[in-house]
Amino acid sequence: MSPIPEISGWWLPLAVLGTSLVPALLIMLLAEHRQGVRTVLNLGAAVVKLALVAYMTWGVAFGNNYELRFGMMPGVDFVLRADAMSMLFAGLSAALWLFTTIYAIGYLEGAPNRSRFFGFFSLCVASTMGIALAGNLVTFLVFYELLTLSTYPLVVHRGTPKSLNAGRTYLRYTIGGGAVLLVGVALFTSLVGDVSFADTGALVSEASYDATLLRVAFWLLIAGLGVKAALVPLHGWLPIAMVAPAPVSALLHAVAVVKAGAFGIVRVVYNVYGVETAQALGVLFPLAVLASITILWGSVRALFQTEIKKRLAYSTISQVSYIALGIALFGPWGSIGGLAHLLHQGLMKITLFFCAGNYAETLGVHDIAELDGAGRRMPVTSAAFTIGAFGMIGVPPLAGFVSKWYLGLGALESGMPWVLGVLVLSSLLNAAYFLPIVHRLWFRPQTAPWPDEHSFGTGETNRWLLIPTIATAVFTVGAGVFANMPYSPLRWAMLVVARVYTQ
Amino acid sequence: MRRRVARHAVAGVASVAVGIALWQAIGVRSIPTVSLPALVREAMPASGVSHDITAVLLNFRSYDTLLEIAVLLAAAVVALALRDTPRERMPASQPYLILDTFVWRITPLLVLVAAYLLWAGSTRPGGAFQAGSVLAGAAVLLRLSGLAVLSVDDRLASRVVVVFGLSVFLLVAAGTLLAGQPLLAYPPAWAGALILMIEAALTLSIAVVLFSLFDNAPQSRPAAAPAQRGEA
Amino acid sequence: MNADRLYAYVGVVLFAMAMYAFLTHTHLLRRLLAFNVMGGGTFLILVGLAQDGRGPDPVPQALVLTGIVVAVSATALAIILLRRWFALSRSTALPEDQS
Amino acid sequence: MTAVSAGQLLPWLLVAPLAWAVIAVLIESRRGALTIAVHAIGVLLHVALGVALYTSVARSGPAAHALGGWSAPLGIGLRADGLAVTLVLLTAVVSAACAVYVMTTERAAHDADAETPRYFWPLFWLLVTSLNGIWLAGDLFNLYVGLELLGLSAVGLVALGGSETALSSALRYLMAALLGSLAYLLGVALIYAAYGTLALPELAELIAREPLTQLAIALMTIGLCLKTALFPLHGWLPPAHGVALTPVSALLSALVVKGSFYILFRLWFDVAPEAVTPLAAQGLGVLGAGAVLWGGWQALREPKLKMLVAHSTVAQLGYLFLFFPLAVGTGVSAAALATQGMLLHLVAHAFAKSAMFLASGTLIAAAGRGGVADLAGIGRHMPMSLFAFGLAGVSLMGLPPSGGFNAKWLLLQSALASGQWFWLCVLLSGGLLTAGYVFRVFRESFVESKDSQFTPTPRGYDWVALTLAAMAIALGLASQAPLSTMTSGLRVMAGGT
Amino acid sequence: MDGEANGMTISLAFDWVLGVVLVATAAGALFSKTLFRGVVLFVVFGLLMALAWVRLQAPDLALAEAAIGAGLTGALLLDAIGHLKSRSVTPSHNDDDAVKGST
Repeated sequence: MSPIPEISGWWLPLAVLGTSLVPALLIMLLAEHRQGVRTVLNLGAAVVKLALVAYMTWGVAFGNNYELRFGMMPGVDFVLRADAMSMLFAGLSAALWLFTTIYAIGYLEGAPNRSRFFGFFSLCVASTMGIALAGNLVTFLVFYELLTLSTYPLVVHRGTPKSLNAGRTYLRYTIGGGAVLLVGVALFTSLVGDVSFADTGALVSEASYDATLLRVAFWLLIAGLGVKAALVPLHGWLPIAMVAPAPVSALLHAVAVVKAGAFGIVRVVYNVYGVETAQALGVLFPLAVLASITILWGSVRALFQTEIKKRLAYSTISQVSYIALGIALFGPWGSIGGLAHLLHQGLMKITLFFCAGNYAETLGVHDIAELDGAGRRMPVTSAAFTIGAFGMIGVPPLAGFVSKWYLGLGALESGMPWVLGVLVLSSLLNAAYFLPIVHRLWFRPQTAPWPDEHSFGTGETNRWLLIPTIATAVFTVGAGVFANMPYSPLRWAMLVVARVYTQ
Repeated sequence: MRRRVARHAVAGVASVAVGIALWQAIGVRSIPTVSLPALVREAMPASGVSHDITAVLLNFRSYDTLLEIAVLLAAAVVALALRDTPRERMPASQPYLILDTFVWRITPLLVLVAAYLLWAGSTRPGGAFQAGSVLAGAAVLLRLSGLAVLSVDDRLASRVVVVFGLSVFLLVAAGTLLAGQPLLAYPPAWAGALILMIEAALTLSIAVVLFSLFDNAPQSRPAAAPAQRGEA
Repeated sequence: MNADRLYAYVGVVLFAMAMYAFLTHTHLLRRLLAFNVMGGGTFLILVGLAQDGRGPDPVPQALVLTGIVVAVSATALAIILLRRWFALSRSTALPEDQS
Repeated sequence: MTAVSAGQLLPWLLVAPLAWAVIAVLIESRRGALTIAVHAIGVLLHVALGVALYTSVARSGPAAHALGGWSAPLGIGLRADGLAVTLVLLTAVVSAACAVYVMTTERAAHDADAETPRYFWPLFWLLVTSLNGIWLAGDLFNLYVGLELLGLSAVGLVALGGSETALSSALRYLMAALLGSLAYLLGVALIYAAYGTLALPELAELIAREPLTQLAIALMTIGLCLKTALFPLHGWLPPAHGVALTPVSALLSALVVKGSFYILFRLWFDVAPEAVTPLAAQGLGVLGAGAVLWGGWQALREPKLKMLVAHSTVAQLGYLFLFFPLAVGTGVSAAALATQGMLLHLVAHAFAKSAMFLASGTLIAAAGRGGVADLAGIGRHMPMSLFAFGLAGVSLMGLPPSGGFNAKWLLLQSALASGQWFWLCVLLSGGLLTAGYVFRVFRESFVESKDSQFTPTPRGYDWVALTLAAMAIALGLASQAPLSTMTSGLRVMAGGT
Repeated sequence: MDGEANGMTISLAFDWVLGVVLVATAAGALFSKTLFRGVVLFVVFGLLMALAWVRLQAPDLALAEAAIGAGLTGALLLDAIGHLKSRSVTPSHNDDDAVKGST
């Protein structure tokens, strides 16, 4: 039996949420100069949260039930619940958050408005945790919108006209997307009622509902989620939001925002409609096509970017859709690939953004053309970048390879062999836009002085920036090499998938 | 010009429509099944007064009257708030009606009429409102003839008189509540006396308030208007 | 037609006519005049239609008495505001009505 | 005191604020500690009474009080059902918050600008009296007197600003209020002619669908819509709410306009559901939609902060009117959902809008000027006020978690349940417009500029605004209990129409 | 019998006349050329209303209308006219549109 007490703790999900909500409010009230207290609060909360999530993951693995439920309004409950799928996202967020927090503390040293920044930063984690633990569509929507609101101050943090304009674009997309999602959720709820997420789908039998309306609701939901997941053609906000500080970009692209969208799609397909019902409704194939288009389009656009962060942004658009693609491939292998990629892409992309931030902070480099010879000046960062880039391309034995391998299997299994072509083409494009950077780093001599170099004593850069970068790079390797260990991303994805399919 | 025409057209259509609708609706009216006059007649003996309108105003529907006095107070308060500051106030205002002697003769008469109306209210037409307004009228006449016998301003005494009627009314109301009765449910034996007391107090306050509404109207000239107070 | 009904009809005419005046005049004193005439019309309708040939009804009469006091309060308040407004702006109409 | 029945408690909610109005007049010339202490006691007493009445009615059902011991129709009845007591409590809380804001000003009044204008307090208490009177009224004519008291004290409060615009706004407001109450009174006259009574419960039994009644309802509806500033009769509202002193604006937008709407709701759904038609309801809905779109559009273009918030009130009032087409001539479940949504919106908007006005006033006090553009760079100096503004904005936009979201959700569900997709589009576009004007303010505040100067403001301002905004948010997580209290016993919930 | 009917006819005729005069006076008050005449007519209208209240068997209202409606309101309005006119810079031959005095 379970080695830990069989508790159905309603307090645990609440505590996970509270470990970022309470610090968020405290930090916002904190005077600007109280840096020590702020750092302790930030890191303390991140560590406690990680511990709580780890404990909860362990419990979920043994089938424990953690649920908080109360009536929010007539006919709708507020539900926080930990199932295997939630822990996938919660674990990713909690882990990457710790790293991003460390990174952000170093990155913003001496910058203004840090109380506001870290306040909303923590609020953003709280939203992500809420998204992970939401037990029904309305609760999901609550945190999905909260995420929009808490990321806006981060995007416009610098207060320059450029960032304010980016913030406006960001809002137009996300608030619009939120409205569409709201209609989708409302329509679905009016058809089916307020149903909780279930492993094999909350729709008991699609036959008893109007299939057309169900499809309409499905596409409304996907459209609303697709904005954050940056599905083409709803991706426009993402490259523009690159004006934000590097930790924010890491957050938007690797963990919080795009993943929230992707995770939402996962929830809708698996836990709301049920993957088998979705297949029966015939909505999976169009979703696969959409995802494939996004994968290729993002990669092609990435090729033409000259700024590091912009190229990474388009790369994100492309890579996040692997998740949607995996889900749309009906069959366990594809699902495993998609879900594993949710974690893998997070690890790899956050590494790349940390590196981009390191180059910008240490050398003042923003453009790819300025990177010549940076490998010699910053070997550790460049090594991490290389790992991340190879992972993205899908070089074995890195994390990205594992995802792509299972996606390939899924393509064959679901009878969509053309997806293999997409995967191959996309990998080639990945190589085409990442390898030149790697080449510049290591094999080109420095031709011009660095635009704005800072010295950090003995290390190549600030230690607060370097440690998280190394850590995530190591995890990228580990997730690939030790893919078969218990609690690895892959194994956890397999656990989830085993519960999703009825047969 | 076009706005003016449009405004007249809209107003015309609206007024004609309302007029016609009312005219038509009155024509097809039905006779109500409830008869309040009968109920009033039935309850008169317990009302403490013998004049039915006074009974309605100060007993059956005394709450309406309480709120109505509050309305009057609201107007009086705004008048006090927006009253000219002593600096803005015109020096001794010149009488622009030459009726001194007439006013002098009529004033005592008006005071007598008011007293009669107040007294008559419990048995015949009359009551606090009529009495109060006659008194106020007398004060207005005096004021117009240049005799400022009364000034309702920021002094405590003025403010006490302004709220006197309402205070008495409220004290009676609170008293009934504290006695465990419904609001303004007078003990039958005292009803007549209480109503007369309230009416007397109201007469005084109504007179003063109505006069203050006249007297406190701003006099200041545009040219001498003080620098505009800060925009909100 | 009884007298009560007749006065109710007079009230209707007064109301409609004064409403037109209220909506078209820009001079605020004229609008106040119109308001008072409208009020008079309403009171006539209230009492006239309630009695309608069945003898006096003290309830609507008491209501009208209340209404008259309320109307004079409102009129006085309006005049005070108008005079203060005039002192500041030299205008007797609302800004949007000044041609 | 032993357990007082809710019925005996009712009149105190009128007597107490009226008594404080009298006291306020008497101590008007005194400033400072005494004034603050006296009114603080009044505010506490009022809140205590509100809480006591609410809990009593929520627990043991509606209460009534026959004034003067004369039962209706001869006398006037007060009645307190769940909806009425909720609004009484809402009034107590919001007015208390505004009072605390004023007291904060008074305490911090070093300079003459910040001083509370003379005679604020008597008008404040008269306003509170009239609101309680309206929520608890059981008689059509008594409602008329209540409406007049409400209108005159509100106009007076606007005029207290003393500036040229304050006076013209007050005059415009007064003209609209007078016209509105006359139309209402004419309706009352017709109703009395037709039924011989003014008591609401009795009328509810008697009213039939016949021309005189329908004309009366129509007249009263028009008058009340004018007083509620329903588009296109809303012209008086933005200047009045925009120019008034900050706490007054908060009171006006949060509570005063709801007074006339409440009467309208009672009239249509409690008193005369037999006499109203779906066509008229659709008409009100269309005007409500117009208000949502036009008000939002105006707010989007408005250069002054408080005017922006005032235009937002026009838009938000529009949502209340979307309720009519969803509740008249539709099924029981759609009507019930719409009722819940509308009532929740009413309460949530009261909290959110008062918070937003108070926060705006604080921002303006800090910036020294009232333009949205003058806020450039204020984010670094006034984070608390901005946070309160933002929380209130969340509720107004209808984003979760907030009372505004729950309200919008319920209205959406009602629109879906009754198959009226049109209203769904209105709800959504309204939300997007709201987001547009709320974030306009944030866009300015987040500008990093070195040269802007801001004066510090009392901390109390922010706490008041934050408390109100937090209530709007909390309502999003706990709307079940207040909703069940508010809707208990309403005819429309049982498919009254 | 006949006499009573006659009396009724006569009094109804009086009511008709009073009604017409009321409307006419009101029209004069509302649409007169000068505001002063309007207000004077309004006072007359108030007194006629008092008469109408007598005819409606409402002596209380007659008293109140005469004292408040005609008397006080009239005084308030007249005083206001005096104030607004005497301070107005524009020649006040037609005060109706003397909305914005030229400075």
